[in-house]
Amino acid sequence: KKVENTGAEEAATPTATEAVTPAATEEATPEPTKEAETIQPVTIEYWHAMSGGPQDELTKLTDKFNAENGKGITVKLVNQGSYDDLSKKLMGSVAAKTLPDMAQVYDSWIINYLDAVVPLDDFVNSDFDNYDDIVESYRNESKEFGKIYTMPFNKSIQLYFYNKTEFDKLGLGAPKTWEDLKNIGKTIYDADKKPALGYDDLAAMFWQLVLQNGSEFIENGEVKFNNAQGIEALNFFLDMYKKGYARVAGEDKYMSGPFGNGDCMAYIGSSAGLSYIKTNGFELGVAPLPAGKAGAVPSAGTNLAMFAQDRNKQLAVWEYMKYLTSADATAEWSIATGYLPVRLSAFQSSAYQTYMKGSEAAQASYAQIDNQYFEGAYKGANEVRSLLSSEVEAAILNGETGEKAVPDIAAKVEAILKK
Amino acid sequence: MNVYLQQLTKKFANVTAVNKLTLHLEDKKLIGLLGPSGCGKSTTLFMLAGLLEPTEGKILFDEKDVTKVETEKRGIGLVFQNYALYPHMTVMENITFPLINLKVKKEEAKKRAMEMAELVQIGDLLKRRPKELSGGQQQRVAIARALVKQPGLLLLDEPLSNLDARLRIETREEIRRIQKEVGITTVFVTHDQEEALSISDKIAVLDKGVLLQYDTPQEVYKNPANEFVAKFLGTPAIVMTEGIVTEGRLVCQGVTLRENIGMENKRVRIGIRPEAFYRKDTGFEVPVQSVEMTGKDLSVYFHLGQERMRAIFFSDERITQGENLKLGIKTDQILLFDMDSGSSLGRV
Amino acid sequence: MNVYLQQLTKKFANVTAVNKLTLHLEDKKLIGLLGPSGCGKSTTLFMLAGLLEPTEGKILFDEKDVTKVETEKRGIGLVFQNYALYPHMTVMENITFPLINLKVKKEEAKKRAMEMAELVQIGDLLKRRPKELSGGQQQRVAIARALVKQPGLLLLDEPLSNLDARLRIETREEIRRIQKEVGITTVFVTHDQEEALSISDKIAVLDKGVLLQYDTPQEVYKNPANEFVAKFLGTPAIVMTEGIVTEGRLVCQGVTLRENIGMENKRVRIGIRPEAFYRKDTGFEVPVQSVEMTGKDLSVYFHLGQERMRAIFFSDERITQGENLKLGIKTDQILLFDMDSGSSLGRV
Amino acid sequence: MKGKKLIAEIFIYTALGLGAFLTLLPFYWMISSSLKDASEIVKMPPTFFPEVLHFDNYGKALKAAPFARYFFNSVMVTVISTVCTLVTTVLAAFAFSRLRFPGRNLIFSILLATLMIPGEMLIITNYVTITKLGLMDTRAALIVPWIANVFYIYLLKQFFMQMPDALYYAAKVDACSDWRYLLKIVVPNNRHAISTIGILNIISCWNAFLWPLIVTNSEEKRVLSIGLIQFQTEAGTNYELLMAASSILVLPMIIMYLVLRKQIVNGVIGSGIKG
Amino acid sequence: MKKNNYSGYLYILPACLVIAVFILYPLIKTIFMSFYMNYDFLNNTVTGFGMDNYQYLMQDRVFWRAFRNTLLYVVFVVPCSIMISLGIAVLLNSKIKFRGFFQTVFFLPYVTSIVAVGIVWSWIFHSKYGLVNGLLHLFGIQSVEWLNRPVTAMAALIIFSIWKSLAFNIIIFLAGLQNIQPIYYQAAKVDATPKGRVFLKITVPMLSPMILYAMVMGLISGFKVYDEVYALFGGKAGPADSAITLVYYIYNKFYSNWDFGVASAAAVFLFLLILVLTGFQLRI
Ligand SMILES: Nc1ncnc2c1ncn2[C@@H]1O[C@H](COP(=O)(O)OP(=O)(O)OP(=O)(O)O)[C@@H](O)[C@H]1O
Ligand SMILES: Nc1ncnc2c1ncn2[C@@H]1O[C@H](COP(=O)(O)OP(=O)(O)OP(=O)(O)O)[C@@H](O)[C@H]1O
Ligand SMILES: [Mg+2]
Ligand SMILES: [Mg+2]
Repeated sequence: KKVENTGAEEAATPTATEAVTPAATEEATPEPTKEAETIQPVTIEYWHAMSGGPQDELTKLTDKFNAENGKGITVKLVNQGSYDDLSKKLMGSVAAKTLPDMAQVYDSWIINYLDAVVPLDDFVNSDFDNYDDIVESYRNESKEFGKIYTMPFNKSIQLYFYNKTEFDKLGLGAPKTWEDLKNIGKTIYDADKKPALGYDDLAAMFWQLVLQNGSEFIENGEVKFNNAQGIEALNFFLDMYKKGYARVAGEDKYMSGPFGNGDCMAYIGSSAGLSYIKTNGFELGVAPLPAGKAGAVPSAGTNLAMFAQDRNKQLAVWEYMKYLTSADATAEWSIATGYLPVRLSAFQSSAYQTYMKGSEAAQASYAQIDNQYFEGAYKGANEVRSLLSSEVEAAILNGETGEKAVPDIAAKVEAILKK
Repeated sequence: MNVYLQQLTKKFANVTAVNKLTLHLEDKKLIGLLGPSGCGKSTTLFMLAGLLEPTEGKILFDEKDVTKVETEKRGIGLVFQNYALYPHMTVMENITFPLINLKVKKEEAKKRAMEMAELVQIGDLLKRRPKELSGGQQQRVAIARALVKQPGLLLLDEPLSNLDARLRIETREEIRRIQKEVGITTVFVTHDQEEALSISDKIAVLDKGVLLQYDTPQEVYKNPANEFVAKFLGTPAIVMTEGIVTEGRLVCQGVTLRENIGMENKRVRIGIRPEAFYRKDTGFEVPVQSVEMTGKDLSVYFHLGQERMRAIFFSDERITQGENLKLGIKTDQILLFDMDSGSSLGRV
Repeated sequence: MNVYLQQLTKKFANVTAVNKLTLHLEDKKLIGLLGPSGCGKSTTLFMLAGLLEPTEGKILFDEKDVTKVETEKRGIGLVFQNYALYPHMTVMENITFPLINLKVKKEEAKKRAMEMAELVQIGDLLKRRPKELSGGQQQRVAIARALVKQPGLLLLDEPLSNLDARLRIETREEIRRIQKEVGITTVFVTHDQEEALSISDKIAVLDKGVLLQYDTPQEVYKNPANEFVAKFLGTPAIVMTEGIVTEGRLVCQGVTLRENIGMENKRVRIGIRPEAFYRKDTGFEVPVQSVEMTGKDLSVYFHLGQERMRAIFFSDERITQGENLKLGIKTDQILLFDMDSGSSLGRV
Repeated sequence: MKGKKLIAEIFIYTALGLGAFLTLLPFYWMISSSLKDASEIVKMPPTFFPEVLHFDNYGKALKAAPFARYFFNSVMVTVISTVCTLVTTVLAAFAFSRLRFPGRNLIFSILLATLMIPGEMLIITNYVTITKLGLMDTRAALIVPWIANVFYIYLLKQFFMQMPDALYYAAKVDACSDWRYLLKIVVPNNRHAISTIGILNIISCWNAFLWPLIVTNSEEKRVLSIGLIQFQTEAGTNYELLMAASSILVLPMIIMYLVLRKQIVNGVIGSGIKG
Repeated sequence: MKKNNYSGYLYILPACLVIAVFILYPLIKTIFMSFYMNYDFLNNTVTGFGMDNYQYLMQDRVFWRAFRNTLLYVVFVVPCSIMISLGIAVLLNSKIKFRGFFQTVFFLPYVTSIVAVGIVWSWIFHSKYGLVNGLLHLFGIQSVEWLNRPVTAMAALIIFSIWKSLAFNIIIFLAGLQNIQPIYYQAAKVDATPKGRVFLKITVPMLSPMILYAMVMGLISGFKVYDEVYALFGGKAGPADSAITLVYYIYNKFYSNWDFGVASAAAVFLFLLILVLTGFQLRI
């Protein structure tokens, strides 16, 4: 998998789609508009990479915006394929200077062309309703390069998926700690000769285990995981793997396949992958990630970036961004797609609360929202990530120990960071 | 090896290329298969080689019915009309190819190939590839390749057609010599009657897939079975005209050519070969229209009544245009044919 | 149109295919280009056609230097040795193709093509494609295609080689007739000396790219410029032997062939054509070794001293093996050649 | 003798049969997957026959994008591009095989050298070029970069070179210009080769994905293959719909192939020439 | 005939124009890019020229792994594919029953979507449920985790690629076979040539231009392999990137890592590599 897809992003419409009635919440009162510049009717182009259910929902939201914004703003959605395709297209557009007015982006992309991205600080300061309502880790991500370059959009988080039927049978519950993971692994292995832990994303696996073990991973362009905690973290999984308690996705590509098939009893993967889990005769359990010395849950998903150079268009884009990040919209979006709302208030909205009652995944997501972290973008981030994936996988496959692998990996990562 | 063709027939979609051909190719004889283009010569040969399956009829090699035997097992040599040299092999490799197939040792094969190459005068081309040879040279390689394995039956499909006249004669004499030496039954396809006459022990004349005559060259030339054969053999060609037999006299264009012939009165086709004329003081007199010298021969054109005729003399004969010539026709050299069927009525 | 070849030379990588050829092809004449395989005939023709660029030398059409003129603009007709028919076109389309290129109207083109097709006897094949024709039929289509546009210069590269003997003679006479009628200068390449002798106004004999003789057929035959030409022309071939001139007498193998010849004493090569022998009671006597009949001719083999010789008679001559034959040699028909250079020393 | 032949035949048919099975398998897989439901499709071991035939997948797939318009665009782009490609290819192949001009071999070598560069490197530069040419989001952008193909030129040149020189000479003598020779002799005699190249081009043009996606923005300009993006995401793939859409995409090609198979296979290399 | 026919330029103009703009120009740009230092893609500025990118390549283990894998790939795929497709083409060209059917089938992959093919093959190689291991079981051989182990992943990739390249080669060979005049086989028959020898001495040499052609094309596309890797391993380069190929490397460097210089240097390296190995084979 390419680096960008840390989090998996796309989920089909949840099975039980509720007719989302945008219940008027307390926040529905429109912002008392300041002495805002007037916006001329304009069409703005928005490049995205949403398909399937999320695309339908995005279209729905956008149609609503187009119909109701009252300022003559028309948002034109352009599907640019996968994230990879979109990334390439943006790359070309940067060079050809034909960027769209706005697009879905990862920080690891825009770090290469920050000059072309319009900082949003002024807009946020002058014309945004309660920026602090945005989930903190998302705000941090947006400000990663100093200024606010993006607004969060489709956000996902990792969850612990388990075979509830089997767990119940063996008297197991969702794990809270690493120790629990080990015990579950042993119990299940003894009973079924099957593994009970897998990760969709091995780079994320290593990263989160290191954080959970109380160390930093990479900070300010420096490697921080080359220490006892790092080694211990990797050894934790390597041990599990060697004993047959854990496995990697490997040929199955996503853990959802073998998991749904009953070949693996639990795994850790993105909330966005939920709709791809087709359980084969068992009940699905979803829980927050177990914690080590600390809680650390990787979050992922793209943000919205503004490229428009024309002031009028910028204003229009901003209107649209405000709309998409509004409590109503983000709640509706999340309910429809399984992504997480980007506002705390959206979590509290009655619609979302109703939804959450019926969704173990949403509960689990919400439960760990404060433990979220994002990996951060820096020069070479993608390379580091693909290196991590393949090195960790190599360590697993070659039966190495953390003592040997971690310094090795650290050295290679350092080399990239130094470049 | 005696080869028997029995009622051999080959039909293509809409052509009967060979039609009920029965023929005995005698052991150690060289048989010429002669006929105009498209008469079925190649087809016959290919059936002998086993490359075409007869529609009907049988082929026997001695007593053995080989009609269904595969080519590889027939032990024959074949020279194709269009060479069929292996373009990627050198001349040497082409010639040794059949030998090596027969598990002849490399050195031995090379030796025999060299001999063969010398024979057809391509000894200095052994390293070239077919593409680098002129047409004639290619044909010679093909001959060498067919002969080198000393096959039991040798089939030659117009093997000399691309050789120049000189080499053609030499090569055909070489083929003849080798054929006699090795003593293999050989079928030699040609549309060149002279070639057929000169090297064949027997000639089979075909037309439209039908056998017209099968006999020694002399016989075929002197006693053609029908008009077609008469016309096809001999160069310059026989002159055909019409005449009438009345009371034992053969009259043509008002001139009495023969008397006292034992034949009832009827109209007949008359064939006179150019060389049958000779100067005869008591003969009929004709004015010479034109004279043409081709090497050793002198063609003299004249009219007998309406009919344009040609007589041939050695080129040292002094005959000039306009001159009056007194001619006779040599005994037994007037050929008579039936007006309708064209079949021979004998010679007078 | 008069065509002049001046010092025409063509070198390929390692062969000089044509070497300083100077030749005047006279207007309205049919010139035979004769020589053994590989002597450069096709190469010469291709240079005339503009398909090969000469390495050196010039070609003039009348006064115009066409050495660098493109083929399309030379206004020539060409029949290829290997047909070169357009495989995807019917016979009719093949024949009309040059006319249509020349913007002749379709109907007119068709009419002319039909006439041409009749001429070469393929009138009933007009709808077929080349693949569906026998070799001979293909060649005839090619001839029709070259002739149909009545070119200014007609080039024929062994146009008859795939025709059967009968048709070959007919077609060559047709070519001759048309050539005379249309009155175009024609070059006719052949390795068949008989063909060359019979239809050419003049013959150019080539060997290894060098012009050996250029003269009328009679001259070339009777007065060959050198031994090669003498050997190349005439069938059956001339017999070459050696002799000595002593005191005006030409002696060969102990037999005095001529007396009173005005030549200093020396060894010479002697050439005697088979037809030069005649029965002469006062001649030398030889025993007949073997007799061979090929159509109208009778070949008689005998030894003159060590030398095997052949005499030729009409086949009605009664000569049998073993018989003693008294022979003379016709006047002026003994050809003498220089021992070293092989060039002619005249006839006696 | 008979036995040997039988063994040989068994071997031949087994080999061919196995090969055919392996070849057909992906097709079968595509179609059978397109008829499964979402949970069956990820089942292990896979089911060979769909438990229930879900023809509604096709309906769903078709609804996911404006396939009718895409289809029309695909046909148009493919046809125009193929015609143009054939024209440039035939012209160039003819010149390189028959006409002599200074630098011919050098130019051809340079062209051949371009075969060695991975196409992935070209995309961004060409994207910029297309933008600069003002062709962004036009059908021309889908067509123009692909109407000359070195590989096809090379292929066709090989075919053209097999034509005997004598044919060209004959045409010259028949006062036929190079242009007419190309039209009247070369093209008809190589029609199999040319149509084969046309078919190769149609297939690659039809299936092209990344480039059409990158140079178009509007639905009106997009082509069928882009429809497939609807079913693939980073977190997973809706295989059943993807397979249904793939089947729809591939179907016209298969039909074309089946119809023209004889054309393609029989005597690809103008076998009539040598006759 | 004129020695030079300048109208030739007109004939090649359309093709050359397009190729110059859309292939040659990017190629040249790539070559330049490979020597840029600190290339700013956005603004198209460089601080200088140098061999840095090449130096980086030379010490990058992943690059060498990609290089080694690519060589390995080519060395196995090209000859195997040619031999197998030659065999199939000969069989298809012989007098067999259902010939039309088989011909149709063997050409079909040409129109298949790579997605479907990749998915099916990754299933065929599945360690637990795959066809290959199923067959191995029949012969009592233990399961192989084809796609999960670095060594076998490469093997699986090679097998898959051989399969995938067959159709094209079969087309080429069949066309070549049909162009061999039957007269040569007749001559070989007359010369009593054993079947094997006919194949080796007549068929193969007569097909040699086609074989050379298939080889060169195979080499070129083999060195540029990317799609097959992507399709078989579902978007990665095998377990722990063990099956990474040069183009995969280039692609990653270019599109994921924004390392245009290194990507270009690798592309130039690949370009020269192919050129040296095949360029001289393509007879002009
Ligand atoms: N494969 C074929 N299909 C259909 N007709 C054929 C085939 N081969 C030969 N013929 C026809 O059969 C007849 C005899 O052909 P064949 O090749 O035996 O003639 P030929 O005597 O060898 O002539 P040539 O002297 O021109 O070589 C001809 O009319 C020819 O057109
Ligand atoms: N393209 C070529 N390259 C090299 N040598 C050639 C080429 N064409 C002809 N030759 C050589 O030039 C010489 C003359 O060839 P040319 O074709 O003119 O002979 P020819 O008299 O027509 O013979 P044939 O009667 O066999 O057709 C031969 O030795 C031949 O090998
Ligand atoms: Mg024949
Ligand atoms: Mg010649």
